[in-house]
Parts: sequence; structure tokens; C-alpha cells
Amino acid sequence: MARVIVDVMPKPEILDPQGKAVTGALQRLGFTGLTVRQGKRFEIDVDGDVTPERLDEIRDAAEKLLANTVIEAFDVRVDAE
Amino acid sequence: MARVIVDVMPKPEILDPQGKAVTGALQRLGFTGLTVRQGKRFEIDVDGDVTPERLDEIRDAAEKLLANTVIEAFDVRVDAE
Amino acid sequence: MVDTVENAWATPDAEQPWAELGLKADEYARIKEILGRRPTGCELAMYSVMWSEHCSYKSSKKHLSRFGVLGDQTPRGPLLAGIGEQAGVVDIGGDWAVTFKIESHNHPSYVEPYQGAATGVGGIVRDILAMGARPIGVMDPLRFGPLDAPDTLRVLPGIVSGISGYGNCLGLPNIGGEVLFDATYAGNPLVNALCVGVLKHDDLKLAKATGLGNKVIMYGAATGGDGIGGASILASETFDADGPAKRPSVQVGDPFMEKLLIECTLELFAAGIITGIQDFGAAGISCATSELASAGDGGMHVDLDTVVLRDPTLSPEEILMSESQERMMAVVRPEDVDTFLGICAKWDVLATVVGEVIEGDRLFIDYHGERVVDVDPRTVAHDGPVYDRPSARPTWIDALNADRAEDLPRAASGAELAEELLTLVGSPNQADKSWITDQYDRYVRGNSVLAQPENSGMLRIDEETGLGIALATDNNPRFCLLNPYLGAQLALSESYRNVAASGAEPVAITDCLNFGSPEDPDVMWQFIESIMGLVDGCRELGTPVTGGNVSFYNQTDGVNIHPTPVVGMLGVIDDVADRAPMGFAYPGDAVLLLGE
Amino acid sequence: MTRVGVVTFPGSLDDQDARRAVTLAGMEAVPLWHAAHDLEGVDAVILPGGFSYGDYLRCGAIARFSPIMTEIVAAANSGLPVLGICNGFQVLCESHLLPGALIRNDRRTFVCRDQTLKVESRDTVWTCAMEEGQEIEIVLKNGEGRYIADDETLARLEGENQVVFRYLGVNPNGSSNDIAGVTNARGNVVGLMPHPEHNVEALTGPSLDGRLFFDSLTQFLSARV
Ligand SMILES: Nc1ncnc2c1ncn2[C@@H]1O[C@H](COP(=O)(O)OP(=O)(O)O)[C@@H](O)[C@H]1O
Repeated sequence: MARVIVDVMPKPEILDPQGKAVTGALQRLGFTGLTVRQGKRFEIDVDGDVTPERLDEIRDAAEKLLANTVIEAFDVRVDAE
Repeated sequence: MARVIVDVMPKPEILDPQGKAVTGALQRLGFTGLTVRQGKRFEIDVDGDVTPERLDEIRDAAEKLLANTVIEAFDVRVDAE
Repeated sequence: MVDTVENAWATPDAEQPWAELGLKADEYARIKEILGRRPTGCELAMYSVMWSEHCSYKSSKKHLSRFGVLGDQTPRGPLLAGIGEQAGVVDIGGDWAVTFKIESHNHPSYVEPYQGAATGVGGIVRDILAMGARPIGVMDPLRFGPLDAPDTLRVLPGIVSGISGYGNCLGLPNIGGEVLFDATYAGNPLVNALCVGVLKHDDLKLAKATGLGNKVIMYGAATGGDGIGGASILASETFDADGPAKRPSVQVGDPFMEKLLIECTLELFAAGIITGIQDFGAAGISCATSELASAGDGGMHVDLDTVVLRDPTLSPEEILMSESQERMMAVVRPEDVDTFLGICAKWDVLATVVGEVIEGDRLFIDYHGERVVDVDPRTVAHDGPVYDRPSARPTWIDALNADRAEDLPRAASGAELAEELLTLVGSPNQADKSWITDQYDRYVRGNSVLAQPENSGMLRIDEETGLGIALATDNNPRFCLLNPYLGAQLALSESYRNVAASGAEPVAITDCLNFGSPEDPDVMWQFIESIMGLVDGCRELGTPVTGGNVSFYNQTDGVNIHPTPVVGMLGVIDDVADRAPMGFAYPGDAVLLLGE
Repeated sequence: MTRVGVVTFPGSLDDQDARRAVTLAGMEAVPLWHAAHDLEGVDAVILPGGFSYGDYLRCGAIARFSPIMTEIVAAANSGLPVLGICNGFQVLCESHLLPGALIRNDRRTFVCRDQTLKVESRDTVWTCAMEEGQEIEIVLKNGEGRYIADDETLARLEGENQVVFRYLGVNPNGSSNDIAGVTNARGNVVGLMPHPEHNVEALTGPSLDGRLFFDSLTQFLSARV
């Protein structure tokens, strides 16, 4: 079984309240000099081989469903491991 | 500026309602043979160099704050790019 | 290079992208006439947003003024603030007053349903807060296309969870609203949001900058490049040869920030150190500075370099136009600045002194040590164009009215009648709405006496005496299409009845006038008729209009939505224990039918 | 008079409601600020509902590290009665005062409803005035109220009578074993998703069953003296 990873992150120019909250919390905990943006990670187990067509299909799915492309950017890749 | 990635995923034995919902939604959209687990991705911009000590520190932060190790597993790595 | 005032004098013929910013040729000419020179890039940015339909009400101003004849008397006493303020304020007796207002966020919710609806709630809540009130409840009249239309499937879940996500996170009970499905809204959903707040009479705050030497403080979220599509044009013209960085077309809300802003602002009020305050709505700093300055008794000087930025690449034009959410501007005596900053620090709210009230009546804005704005703020905030757009009774309206429901075939048998009844009660508009309303917290704050599925929402205001308020919103767009004058009155009387039926005395309204394109004479006619219907109806009922909102250009592929003037009625009840819930309470009670 | 502390975190929402409920129960409500290291000598603590720090990371994850929580964890471990309601329950789980975790509802939307609960254990500070098996109606409102724990933990909770409340009729969020609330081994720390503080006045709540929580506290404290 092959695995494809889809990372979905808020676009850089978009406010990221979650990342802001985490950045602040880390600071208060004494972890300084760290700026965080928070996004989503999807691990997709694919039945059968991950052909280029299959990958395109997943890209399509990411665009349609996994990411809200108005405010998020996504990245699709085959899991290295 | 260096970047560290922390991935946080629900532990395999733990229910993942979001992933289940996404799996179902993909199916309804006609994307078959895909099983999804959904987690979080943190992109951390680090002031200064990412020394092994700094990475340990971030691992500590992940353990304490970014993941709830009762239900989640995490992975910390320096961004390849 | 920054386009300074000096530069504007020196280069009178420089080309400016006024048309791209939505200004008409005569409007641009008028700005030059006002200034006696061409505007700087920053000035052009300010005028263009403030003179937009959205901010200047240029197509509706003339007609909205008719509400003025209703005066400021409610059955319970005078309005403490009326149309023209950020929200109307009603004396409800005792020492208490209530402020409420409804606003639309239709277009943003179509583009990005979750964030559009969420920031719609955020915006109206700040309006209420800026009056000096604690926000205590929200309502959300919604209109969608047919329930099974693909676009409804796209926008509805996002809109509902946006309202729920933001409102719940602020801790404001959702005490009512509407959900209506009609083909007219396919491709143009309506998201109206109402907020109500409570204050003591003495707590009333107005948006004005007074007191020479007083400091102007911006607080809340940092300023980013949100919602400044237009200003990017300017930036590219005046600055970077490569064009501006990408600017988001949508704003993302941060309800947690807003919750902090609310608590922080209420503590600032309580400390008695705010002499003037304004929320940031559309048009950001342009709006806040020009409105505060023109309502006050002096001028204002602002240093843009002190504005805290989320995105350091913003040009001064963009800083002025940014619609970043969760920001406020306050005017504070110099000796109170430290206290002010201390309270903000306690709530983890960013605050910076960005300017001060100065002698004279000009608004000066500097950037990198150079003057980029030198205007009379009144010309920005209030002297925008006013249009008397052509209106005409639609040619189709008689035919539409002639096509009467009475001409439809009638059920001929009991079985047919039963079938019709089932269809009726099973239609999405009649069916139970709890699949939506269950996503809203109706209990938080512990004062919700009535909420869904009741006729009106009711909140206890005074725990000692039981003094409370009731609110209902209503509109039937089909009636309004058939006859906008009577349709508006129907909306008005339905909301009146809903409030009265719960045991409260209706006292005043807010309205959200959702219409198609004002450039279409049919729409303008519908708009004027609706206003006249409301004016005549309100006069009859003794309920003045305290404020509201106009949303034009609601159309899909050039087709206008049915006129949708949503009315929000406020009622007062002396003791909420006397409320009348709907539904049968005791077996054996008599059932009476009132009216014909 | 019994003094009950009610913590306010940034983003707490039902703190005023919890204070009102405490007052209506004839006790003194003591506001506790998240940034303080002082419990002001209170007899019990309520962690109220809301969205502390926006709950953007995980519900309760950031609040757990606030100064007041350091004090509460220590005090709870030496027996101070602590009630965590909704977000407060989440904070207690994140602080490991209670086992398990709360995740997104299975229906993936916020849900607000009048919920029937079955009292499973009266062996706690906060339920000793209730009857075992009693059905109570308490307002429920949450987006992330699905209680989960690994099988071993669940078995232990069930075996040692640490499940305090179960959803009856409808399981509104998909919680394992219909669990609505749990307690620690000692019975002084209770967390539940539903909101007893919204069920103390006939005018504003669907029942008066929330009062039982305060009756229980009173009973416990008076028995102890
Ligand atoms: N979008 C909404 N938000 C909050 N409450 C709503 C919303 N839509 C409907 N409601 C509430 O649900 C109840 C039933 O609504 P509705 O079926 O429209 O009733 P009615 O036809 O009697 O006005 C009312 O209490 C109304 O305020």
C-alpha cells in the first residue's frame, strides 16, 4: 500500500489565528524565537500503485476538498518512507 | 531563517473522525480507494541556526504543547528546502 | 517612492488609477476641486473607499433620509442615539439602554462562506461595542437558493458554521434569525447579522475625536493586507515595478482576538478613560480617522509608521485601506495613556499611540517623515457624492400581480388536500430549523429567556427587576416582489407581532435593505417603495428606525434578487417572568383566534 | 460561607454563568484570574466553559499552562474539589488530572441541545447528592466533546466506577461508551461536557438539575468538617 501526503497551509498573506495563538503560547512557556503557522496534514493510503494519473487525481481532490484554495495552499507528494 | 516542521497525527489506534469524514466525502466525489487520516502540520520559523539543542527544544515543545501524546504522535524535522 | 503631498503639487498631471478604484470621472474631478490639486496616492485610496457605495450610501442616502420624519420617540422614551451613529440606542427604562443593529455580509459570504459569515458577525459586534455597550446577543437572518441547488450545498454549511464558530466563540447567545430558501438567492445568498448590546445611560460613547492634545490609539489585531484588492493597484502604480505582493481578497476572522477586544474595551470604558471610540469596519484606518476627526472639534495627526503591521511589505495606501478585522481606535487624554496601555496588556491586546488631536480641522497623515495626506476629513467622510438614481415602476409588475394564486387548481379531494398539506409542511421553508440552530449556543450568559423555536428571542437585562428585551427579524421576499411597499410593511408587522406575541412591547426597528443593482430603475423603485412602506408603517406603529444597513448589487448573472428589506424589531418587557412562550401550556386551556 | 473559585482564562465564556450559579446556590463566588498564582483560599474550584485561547490548537491545551493551573493541579492532587465544565473538562484532561481526551464531535458540527444524562456514580464530591441511576437534564453545547481514551483506560474507568455521567437517548458527539463525564480515582475532580450552570433557574434553563452539583458540594464539605 502506497501513501500520499497532502499538506495544507494557510497562504502566507492570510491571517493565521491558530499559528498566532501557538506562537504566543510557546513564548509564554519559554520557547522563544519561534514563529509558528498551523496547517493540516492528510495521510492518504492509496489502494494500488501511485501512478502519475493517480497523483493527479489526488491533486484534484486536494484542490476540491482538502484545501480551501481561497485562503489555503496545498502540496501533494508521495511519502518517502 | 531556518524552518522546522512538526507533524502531529492521531495515533493509529485512536478514532479519527475528521479523517473518516474526509474519506467518505472523497468517495462521494468519486475519488475511490483512498483512506485518509487527518492531522496537523506546524511550520516553525526559527530565529538563528537550528542546532541539535534547538531541535531538542522544539521536540520538547511538541511533546508538551503541540501534540497531546495521549492521543497523538508527532514527528519533528528540519525542513529540507 | 512615496507619493507625498509635495509631490502631488509638483506633478499635477500624473496619471492616477481612479477608475480602477471605482471612482467616476466626475467624482475624481470633485476630489481635485476639494483639494485644489490632484490627490496623493494615499488620499485617492481614502476617497475611493469612503466614497464607495458601501461606505457612502451614495445611491440610498437621499431615500434613507425619509426615516428622519419618524423622529426619535419610542413608546418607552426617546432614542439616545439614532441614524448616523454606529448603532441606534434605545432607552428601555430604569437606567438601562439597549443598542442594536443589523448588517449584511452577503458578498464576502458568497466568496468564502465560513470567513465571510464569521467576519460579518465580528463586524456588527464591534459596532455595538463601540457604542459603549456590552454585546449580549446575536441573530442571523439567512437567505439561500433552493436547498438542493449545488451552490447552496457549497455555501450553506460554511455560512452556518462561520456564524456558529465566531458567535459561539464570543460567548454571545444566538437568540433567533431566519432561514429561507428561494431560487432568487441561488448564487447570491444573503447573510445578515444582528447584534444587540446593553449599557447604562451614562456609558454611551460616541465616535468623535475631541480635546486638543488627546492621543489616538489603535488597538486589537495587527494590520495586514486584508481586503485591499483595490489599493494594490495604487501600490503597483506608485511603488514597485514588479507589482504589489499578493494581497488576500478575503478577511479571516479571529474570534478569540475579538473576545479579548470586547473584554478589554469594556474594562477601558469602566476605567472612564475613553473620550471617543470607533470600530474598524470596511475602509479601515481611512474610515476610522476621517470619521473620528470630522465628528470632533479639532483636527487629527496620524503617523502611519507607528501602525503595527502583520505584513511589513504593505504600502501606505494599503495600510490606509486594509480591512483587517478585530481592530478599534480610541481617543484618550495623554495622562490616561499609560492606564489604557496597561489594561490592553492585561488582556494581551496590542495597542499603540498612532496620532493625536490637533488644532484646526485638517487630517494630516505622515509616512516615513513625509506628509501623504492633508485633507478636510469631512470631505472624506461625509461629502461623498449623492445620487438621485432614476427609478421606475417595473413594467412587469401588473402582469405578475394579475397571475393570482387564487387561479391555481384547488385540491379536489381529501387525499389531494392531505398531499398538499404534506408538501407544505415538508418544504424546507416550513420544516424544523434545528439542524441549523442547534449549531448555535443559545444559553451562554444565562439570560436567554426565549430563543429558537420561539416567535422572538428574549433576553433578561436586569436580574433584579426582570426588565428584558425581545427581538425578531422578518421578511418575505415574494410579497416584496409583488408589492415592495406592502411587502416591507408585512415584514414590519410580522416582526412587530412576533415581539408582541412573546409579551414585549415593540419599540423600535433596525433594517437591512438587501436589493439588486441601484443602477436598474426597477430596483430603485422597489427600494424607494420599501422605504416608504417602512416609513408609513413605522409611523402608524410608533416605532422609529434606529439605523440599519443597505446592501445593493445582490444579483446573479445580471438578475436582481427579490427585494429583501429585513426588519429587526426590538421590544421591551418589564418582567421577563411574564413572557408568553409559544405552544400549548396547559391541558384544558381555551384556544382563541384573533383577527380575521 | 463556602467559597467557590471560578477561573477566567482569556476566552472563557461561561465564567459569569458559573459565578451566578454559585451565588444562587448560596455560596460565595470568587473570580480567579488565569495569570495569578493564588487560589485565594477557596473551598472548591470551577473551570468554566468557553474557548480558552480560542481553542485553536486543541481545546484546553494552552490554558493548561496558565499559572493558575499549576496551583489547581497541586491543590486537586491534595483533594481540593474541582469541577470542569466543557472547556474546563478539556483543560482537566490536558492537565492529566483526568484521563482521556476530548476530540471533535462525530457529527463535526457544534451541537447545542437539552441533554438527558444518567448519573452513574454518586461517589464524587460533585454528585454525592444525586441518586445512582438518576436521570437529569442538562444543557449540552460543544464542538469537541467526543470523549475518547484507549481501551485499557476505558476498562479501568468502567471498572473503578469513574464514569460519572452517561448520555441517555442520544449520544450527541460520539463519545466512547456514551461517556459524558468522568472523575479521578479520588472523586474530588469531576469533568463533564454538559453545563450544569445553565440549569439553575427556571426562566433561563430547561431544568433545575444543575443545582444538584452544588447540593453535592455542600453535602461533601459539611460532612468533612
Ligand atoms: N438562522 C437562524 N438563526 C437563529 N435562529 C433561527 C434561524 N432561523 C430560524 N431561527 C429560529 O428558529 C425558530 C423557527 O424559525 P421559523 O421556522 O422561521 O419560524 P417562524 O416561521 O415562526 O418565524 C425561530 O425561533 C427563529 O428565530
